Amino acid sequence: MDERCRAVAALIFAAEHSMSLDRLCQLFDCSRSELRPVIAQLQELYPIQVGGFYLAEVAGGYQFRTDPDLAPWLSKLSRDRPFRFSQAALETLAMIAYRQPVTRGEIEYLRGVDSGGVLKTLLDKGFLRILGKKDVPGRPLMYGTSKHFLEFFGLKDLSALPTLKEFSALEPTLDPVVAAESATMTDDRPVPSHQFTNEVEPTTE
Amino acid sequence: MDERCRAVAALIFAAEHSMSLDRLCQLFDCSRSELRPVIAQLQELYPIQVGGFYLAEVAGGYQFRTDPDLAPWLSKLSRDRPFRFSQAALETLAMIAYRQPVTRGEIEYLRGVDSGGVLKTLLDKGFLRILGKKDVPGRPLMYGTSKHFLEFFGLKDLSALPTLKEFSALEPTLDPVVAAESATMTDDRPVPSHQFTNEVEPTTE
Amino acid sequence: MSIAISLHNFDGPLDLLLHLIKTNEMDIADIQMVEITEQYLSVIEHMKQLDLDVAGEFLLMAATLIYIKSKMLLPAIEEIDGEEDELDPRAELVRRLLEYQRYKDAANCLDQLPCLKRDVFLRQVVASDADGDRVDDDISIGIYQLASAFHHLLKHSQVKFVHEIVREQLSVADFVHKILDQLSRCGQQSFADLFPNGGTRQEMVVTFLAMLELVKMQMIKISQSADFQPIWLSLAVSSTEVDPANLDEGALGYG
Repeated sequence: MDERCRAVAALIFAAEHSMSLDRLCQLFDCSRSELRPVIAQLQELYPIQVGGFYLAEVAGGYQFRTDPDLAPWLSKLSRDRPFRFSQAALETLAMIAYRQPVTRGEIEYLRGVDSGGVLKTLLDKGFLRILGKKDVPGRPLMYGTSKHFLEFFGLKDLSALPTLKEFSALEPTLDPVVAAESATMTDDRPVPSHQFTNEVEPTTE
Repeated sequence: MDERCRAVAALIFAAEHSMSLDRLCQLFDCSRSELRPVIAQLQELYPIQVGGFYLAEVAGGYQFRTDPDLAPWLSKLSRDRPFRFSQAALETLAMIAYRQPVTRGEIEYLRGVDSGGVLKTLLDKGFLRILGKKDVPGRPLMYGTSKHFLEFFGLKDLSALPTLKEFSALEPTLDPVVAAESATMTDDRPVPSHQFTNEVEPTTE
Repeated sequence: MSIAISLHNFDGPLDLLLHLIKTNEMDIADIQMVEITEQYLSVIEHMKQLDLDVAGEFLLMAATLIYIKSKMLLPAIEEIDGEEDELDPRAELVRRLLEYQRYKDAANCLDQLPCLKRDVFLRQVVASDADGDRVDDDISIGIYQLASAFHHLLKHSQVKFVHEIVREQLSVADFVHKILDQLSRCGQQSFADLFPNGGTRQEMVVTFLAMLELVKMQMIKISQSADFQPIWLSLAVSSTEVDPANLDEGALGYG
């Protein structure tokens, strides 16, 4: 491999978080199209389930991670117990992941229970982001998932979320109130919910 | 490679410090002589100056390290790394965002520590702008947030910042700090405050 | 049906309802309202007997179930105003249950994804740059973190915020002189007149202190003709005996 290729591998290896293609382009002062083959070459060199860890595409970037099937071995390593979601937290997170941007009121209608505490926990753990305020009376805060959410679940982007067949089929039939609210959603929301890959930390010019 | 071999690689990769042979023996419940060939196999798989990083033997153990000759690229990474907020920077920025226009003295009064360095960093990074001089003895500079601040946080304008009341609504118990704080906010948005000291807690009369 | 159900095992009324529908092997689109309502209420009742807090949401759902049940028991009346699409009273509930079921499934899906630090591990970051303040861990900064920081700042601020008082230096001595002046001029004065309207609380306190000082020094007399009658102040010494020099702050002990 040429030096640039090795350097890309080393940078992804050394970086704290998943490394976006844009950031790599910036560091190497070259175009995306120049780097894409380099990434492809590295993915071939570091495939899953060969060398213990692999080059994964995660949260809008690239990252080395251990093979998931080795989890039993690795759990011996970490002293602290892995973070576990409560059922309530997981449900709430799922609703937000699939329906974002979504307000607390909408979540509570869907869950049938007060969700302030769960929301706060998820926000504190960095799984959620506030996407702005909804343009309806009361201007409630809108929530969405964060980059950390993608990294945590090893998702490339939101489109990589497992598709739920019936889920999408039945989605339009949410309660009329919420549906009406969604209809009045302004187009210029602060952050388009689907562009999560752009949420990577801003770079300094 | 067999699973144990991959697991050894993964453990060395994920470990906090270099991994000694003894520790590996302990984790895999086997003898050193059994593991030596595994290590040799991995050293072959991860040689120096091929894939960007390699399996190095260091201080009584094994560790993956980036190739030394790639150091210039890696220092570029740490040099050009995106601006990361320290807790001090975040606090100061938060305070300015919610309290603008605000002077350095007022910031330091609330934070209880010298804030000159943090202010300078935030100014350099373009998050702040100087709004003028306050009409009090000494004519201190007044700070506020910049347009870049809004862009960075994806805010349409300052009114899109969640009020502390909205923030604390996530917590089941409304704490007195916020109760007092909200009481001073007549409008449903962060209010630029000129009478800083009187606003934090209600007077006791 | 056994009622060995704890409400705490359920994430909410919808969760409990789904559980009951499943245990009864009912078709979610055709819920037997009488049966389900009965069972739901008995669970709630059971919890109440155990003196456990039954959250408001569970009671609200109970009310909804009873309402739907009663609506279904009523004969379908032809709407006079021609409103033909008489909806199944259960429709809204069924829709909510299905929706909820979907997110429960989605939650399971999420849980089965390889999670960081449970299934998948990253290279431990070697702390190479020890410069500057401790950086925030692995959370990209957003509006929430900003609001949170400000909240934290207010909550844990070391500075004690007290109402800033501009101390008015009201001197007891001044008020002693004022009272003596007034009494020298008009001989006697009612207690109430010492406190003119519009005086601040501080002024009132200082006036009262001044009066007590004068009594202590036996320079004034206080008299009252009967209970609840006006209290009168008068000079106990001739006005020429008053020596202002003895009456400064220091002498009065307020210095």
